Amino acid sequence: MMLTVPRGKEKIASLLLTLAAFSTVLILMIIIGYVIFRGINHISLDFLLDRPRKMGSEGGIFPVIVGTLYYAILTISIATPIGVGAAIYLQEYTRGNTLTKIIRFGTEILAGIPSIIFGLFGYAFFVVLLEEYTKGWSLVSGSLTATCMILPTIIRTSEEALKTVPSSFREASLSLGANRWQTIYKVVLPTAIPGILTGIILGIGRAIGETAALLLTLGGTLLSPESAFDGARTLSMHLYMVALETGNMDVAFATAVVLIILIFIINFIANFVINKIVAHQRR
Amino acid sequence: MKVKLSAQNLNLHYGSFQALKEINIDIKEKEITAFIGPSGCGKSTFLRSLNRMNDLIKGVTIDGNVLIDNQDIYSSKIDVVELRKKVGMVFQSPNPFPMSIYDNVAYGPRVHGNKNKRKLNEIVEKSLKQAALWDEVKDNLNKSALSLSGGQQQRLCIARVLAVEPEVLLMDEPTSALDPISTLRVEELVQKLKKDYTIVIVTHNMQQAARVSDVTAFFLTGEIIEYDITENIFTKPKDQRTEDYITGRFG
Amino acid sequence: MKVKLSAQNLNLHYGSFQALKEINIDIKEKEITAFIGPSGCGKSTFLRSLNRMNDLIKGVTIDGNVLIDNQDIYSSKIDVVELRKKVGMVFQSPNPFPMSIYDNVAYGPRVHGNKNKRKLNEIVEKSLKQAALWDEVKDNLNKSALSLSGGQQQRLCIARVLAVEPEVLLMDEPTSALDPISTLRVEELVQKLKKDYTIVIVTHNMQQAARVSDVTAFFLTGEIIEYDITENIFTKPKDQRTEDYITGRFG
Amino acid sequence: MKKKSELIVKIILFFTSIIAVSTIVLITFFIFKTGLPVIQKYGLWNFLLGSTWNPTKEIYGILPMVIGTFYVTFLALVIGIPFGISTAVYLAEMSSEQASKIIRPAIELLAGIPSVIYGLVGMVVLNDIMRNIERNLLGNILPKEYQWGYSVLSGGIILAIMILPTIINISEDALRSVPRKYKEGALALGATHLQTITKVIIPAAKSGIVSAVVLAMGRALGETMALIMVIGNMPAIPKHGLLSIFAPISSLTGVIALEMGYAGPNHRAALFAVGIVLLFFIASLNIFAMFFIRRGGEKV
Amino acid sequence: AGCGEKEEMADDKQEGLSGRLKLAGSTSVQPLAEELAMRFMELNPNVKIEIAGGGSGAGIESVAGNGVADIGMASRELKEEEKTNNQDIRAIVIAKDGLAVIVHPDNEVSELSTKQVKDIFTGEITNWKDVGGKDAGITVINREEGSGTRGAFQELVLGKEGNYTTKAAIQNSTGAVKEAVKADPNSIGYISMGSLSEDVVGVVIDGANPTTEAVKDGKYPISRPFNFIIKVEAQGLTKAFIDWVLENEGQSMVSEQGFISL
Ligand SMILES: Nc1ncnc2c1ncn2[C@@H]1O[C@H](COP(=O)(O)OP(=O)(O)OP(=O)(O)O)[C@@H](O)[C@H]1O
Ligand SMILES: Nc1ncnc2c1ncn2[C@@H]1O[C@H](COP(=O)(O)OP(=O)(O)OP(=O)(O)O)[C@@H](O)[C@H]1O
Ligand SMILES: [Mg+2]
Ligand SMILES: [Mg+2]
Ligand SMILES: O=P([O-])([O-])[O-]
Repeated sequence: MMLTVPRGKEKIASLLLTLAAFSTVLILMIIIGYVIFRGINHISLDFLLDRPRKMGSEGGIFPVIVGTLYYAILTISIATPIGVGAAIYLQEYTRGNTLTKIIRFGTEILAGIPSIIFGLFGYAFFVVLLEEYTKGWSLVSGSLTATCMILPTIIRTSEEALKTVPSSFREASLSLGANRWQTIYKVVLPTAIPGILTGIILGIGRAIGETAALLLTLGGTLLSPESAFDGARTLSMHLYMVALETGNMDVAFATAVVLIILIFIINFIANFVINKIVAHQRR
Repeated sequence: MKVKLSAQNLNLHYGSFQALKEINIDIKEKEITAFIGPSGCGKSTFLRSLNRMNDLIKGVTIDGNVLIDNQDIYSSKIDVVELRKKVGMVFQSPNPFPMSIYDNVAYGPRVHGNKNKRKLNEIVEKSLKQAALWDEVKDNLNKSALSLSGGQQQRLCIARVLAVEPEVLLMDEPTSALDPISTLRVEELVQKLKKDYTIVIVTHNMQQAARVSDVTAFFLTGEIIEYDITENIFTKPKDQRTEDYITGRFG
Repeated sequence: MKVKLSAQNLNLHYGSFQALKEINIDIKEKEITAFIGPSGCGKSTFLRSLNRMNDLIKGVTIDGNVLIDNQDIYSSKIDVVELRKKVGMVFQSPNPFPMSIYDNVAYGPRVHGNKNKRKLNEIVEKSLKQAALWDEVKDNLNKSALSLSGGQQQRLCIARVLAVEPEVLLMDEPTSALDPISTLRVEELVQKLKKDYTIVIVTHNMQQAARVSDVTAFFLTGEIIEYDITENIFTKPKDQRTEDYITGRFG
Repeated sequence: MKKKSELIVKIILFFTSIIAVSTIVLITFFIFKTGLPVIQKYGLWNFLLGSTWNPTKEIYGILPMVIGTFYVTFLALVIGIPFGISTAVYLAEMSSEQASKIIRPAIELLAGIPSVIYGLVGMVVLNDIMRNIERNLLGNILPKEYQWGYSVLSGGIILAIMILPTIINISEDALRSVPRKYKEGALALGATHLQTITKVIIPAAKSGIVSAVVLAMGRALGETMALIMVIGNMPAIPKHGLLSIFAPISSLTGVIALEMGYAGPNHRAALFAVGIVLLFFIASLNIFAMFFIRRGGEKV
Repeated sequence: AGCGEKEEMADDKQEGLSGRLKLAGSTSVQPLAEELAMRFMELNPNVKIEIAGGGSGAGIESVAGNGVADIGMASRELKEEEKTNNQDIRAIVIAKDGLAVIVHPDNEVSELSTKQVKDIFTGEITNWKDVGGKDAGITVINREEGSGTRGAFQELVLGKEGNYTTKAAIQNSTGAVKEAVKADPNSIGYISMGSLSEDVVGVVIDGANPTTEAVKDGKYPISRPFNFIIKVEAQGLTKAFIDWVLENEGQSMVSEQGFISL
């Protein structure tokens, strides 16, 4: 949408802005393209289904995929109820009193804390102090740590989603004699669900991409986890360890490809579901 | 006729701003009462204080009484949920829920514990008929309510309220978002409903007030300036300000 | 008097919705022309097509001609920036920039390359005086414009336009966001400006049109129904619809 | 009965909502509990301003890491801000629908790429390029230890890419939320598009843009994995003036992530103390941001 | 692959063992421990062994302090502070890992003495010509502070008092050291022998090639212990597992994995 005929300085400026904007696309293509170019050849069914050998420099990554999925599902099933619950409380039950201000402030601060600090905390609290319950380095410890990390993301996006539900829906429901929870459960949440799902997906993405905090809490075993109290290793961790401990870049890049594909798949499914829901509501 | 609703010395503040000043009014059963007045004069605010919808807004303080069937609705003994069941409300712009037509109408009965499928079907049909929408939607009850036209949506909202079987119907500019034809249909509907319900309607449109209501209250900056049978208000207003307003000299 | 602006068979679509239909009108120099009509009839749309402000909106298509001093403003030879310099605009709600009073008024001259401090001071003073705001703000030129009252803000916006020395002044409901006293001041101002500018003013308020304008155009659903000197429109309208509208029978 | 279940729901929701805050308290508590004794024993200034980090000999001076962290963050901002804001302006003001359809998902994906992947690509591709530049182009003027690819500059570039989405998204929001009437006002006065952007829209969006930068800075300060993989982790203070952008450095986050595992008890406590310092920087930044941004907002 | 021969060993003497073991610690020991554990679990289906990383320090701490693990893995000796603070733990060597000193394949120097290596890494020797090479500055590549490998190299080569040269480039992993040496013809670094590959050259030290045999024979001087850390009084499954590791089958798996058996 060009508003005015660009002339002289205008032309140069708009050219520069355009270049800047498209360079983000270029950077993305270089990064993803390079990773795929380096990694794709190493991927085979064997690689996906075999167990790693020699610190992962040989063999496959099956237990790592299992570990990643286990970890992602566990994390999200802990973080979702808490995050969405908190968002509901903040949006629907409070009227911006001091307490909400404190909670919001806390959430803000939490969002800014670097993941390595979460790692230190997760190690000291979940791994060491609560060892009796979490069994030390384990999926539980890692997922709880990750939950703390992604909570702000889920709370914030869910809050935004709840905010966009027109207050006329709430008023209509209440004026029909529904109580507050009925109103939330039957009208507000279903309307907000696409936004909330987006938040959850962002959360999963962040959880899967995390490495630093997990190095200190998840254990990093190369065996497949059999319960939530076993240790595990995620693709991100594996990629880091293989690249740095063994120097086998083929495996590292192949793992990176799998990681990227996994993130794509999750996003794709999520968008599909969200679109379905939205379409259903508008039909 | 019996007095259904009555406000006594009602004052309402939003924070420090006084939106209603010493409102006194008796609203009679099975009559249509219209509230008119320039924008911001407190019509909606007053309407919303009749079913405690203002409870939702931060910083609202109220003194004085609102009685329904001689019971103070602001007393702590009142169950707000029951009150709102009894005093239904239709809003300025149609606000059907983003679900099917059927579910919209069944919403009220369901939250009040009615789970019987047959019974619900009956209620939905009856309410949609009352709201003069049945014929237009009966083959598409599972369609999303959002796919209806504005006028249909507003009638759906009316059906939705009727399904709860309220005694009083509060309508806040129910036609202001509608085209003239839809407006007409809603006005007809209101007239029809009058025999079963006590109706209070807020409108910006003086012609509308004149057409549909039995009594009219004229609001100005939070006060009721004049309250009389509609004909009197429009033909021989007692207060100069009322006259100025209805002749379009300000507002 | 000379024709300053003229529209010929102007049609405008928002996407597939036709907002203006075959508009033909000649606006004369140094007269005040008022556009009236019910909400959504296309008054703003037409006004904005006179300085190509509709270019900002996606999906707008236009055919027909708009001439200013007999030049087609939609021709590709026209420099939109120059056009807008010549055709100033004042908006419905006051929109001063979030900067000082001085900078607001100096904004236009500055973007047009005037950097001379002395000269700018003169322009600012003159414009504020023309807009009847100088006395109220002369000691506080560095105060944020947002700290002014609504009426002052609107006059500031007028001063801001005057500083660019346009030939035509388009005003889209310039007083609708103002209180009665501010409204009066702006109306006086418009009358005063008439001797130097060609003014087009959109208003919802028929009294206002009657008070300030020389000629009035009545719009309805995208068409100009009637266009005549103001007195005629308000005392002996030729079209039934005009009469209905000005007597408040609809809208 | 209905009332009662309502109350229970409310109580449950209330508890979920205070978990985030409690986490902050717990984090602070645990990090301070382990780390504070080290700072007390060693002395705050010795700890903060000591230029030697040698845990084997129980020498804990974190100045090199503090400098490294801020250096690389600074570089990232210098590279990222112009790019980010330009992109935001383009998207908010000039982009056609089709262009947005390409650029926006790209930004989203950039934000979604895990930091280890940035690290990996940085380590393999970027550092290779840097090494070539350092050896072949600048071989004569660069000191030997600045010639092996791992450098502040690599870290700065990688970080800049990683913070781009933050800068772009928040600035774009800010630019878009500038009321349309300002833009119309300016255009109606005959300002060109560029003048409207630079003189009205950007100033009006200032506080949003500042908050974008501050948030991006927070993200950069806290980044761990990508940095470990590209900056060389050398706990030394860079010298040689401008040439020091080729210096290998180490970061506060990196030292924790790398050394936690191997550390004996005293060393580990020292790493928690590094955590305290990091937490302090981040918290000050956030609080500054909240304060500044709110003030900025009021002024407009 | 690798599990074809499990049938024949199935009813070994360990039969009847059951329970859970948790190992944690050094990431260098971890892969070996995982292979050992996998095998042990095949032999004893009722035993479950979980292995977590965390690093040598964390491994020791996890046994000594908080009891997170039954067996800690460490690629270094216990530090004095760790010994004095925790009288109730002991270290058991289960394997050795030789450290190879590596240079670029183009480097003329292929043999060094321990003393020369020490002087290079402390910064006393800075030019290849002083150790028989061409006239070029030496790029020393060191591991990061706190690395188990670096700690071992310090003890084995530099001694307690020796200080690494501050001019050294730091790499934070075996892989990265290899990459760095590959990239610079004048560089020198050290890595675990198990990670040697063709693209770098392991220098002959004191006349001995960096091979497992040489380490075993005691000819090659630079090797570090892989330790299991346990409570002094550890019994039952912990003991059974360690005993098995120290016996024939365990030790042959150690060799299989490229480490040096006892
Ligand atoms: N939530 C609120 N907080 C503060 N003031 C409010 C709030 N809602 C309304 N007001 C103020 O109370 C006054 C009465 O508002 P109300 O909505 O009742 O007017 P109204 O007569 O319904 O106007 P309209 O015809 O425009 O709907 C107005 O001045 C309005 O600004
Ligand atoms: N950006 C737009 N996109 C699509 N339709 C539009 C747009 N702007 C206006 N319209 C439609 O064009 C018609 C004319 O709008 P316009 O704003 O010109 O009316 P108006 O006479 O100024 O009304 P009002 O008195 O309410 O300001 C309306 O039906 C409106 O809905
Ligand atoms: Mg209202
Ligand atoms: Mg308009
Ligand atoms: O994992 P490390 O063996 O280097 O302690």
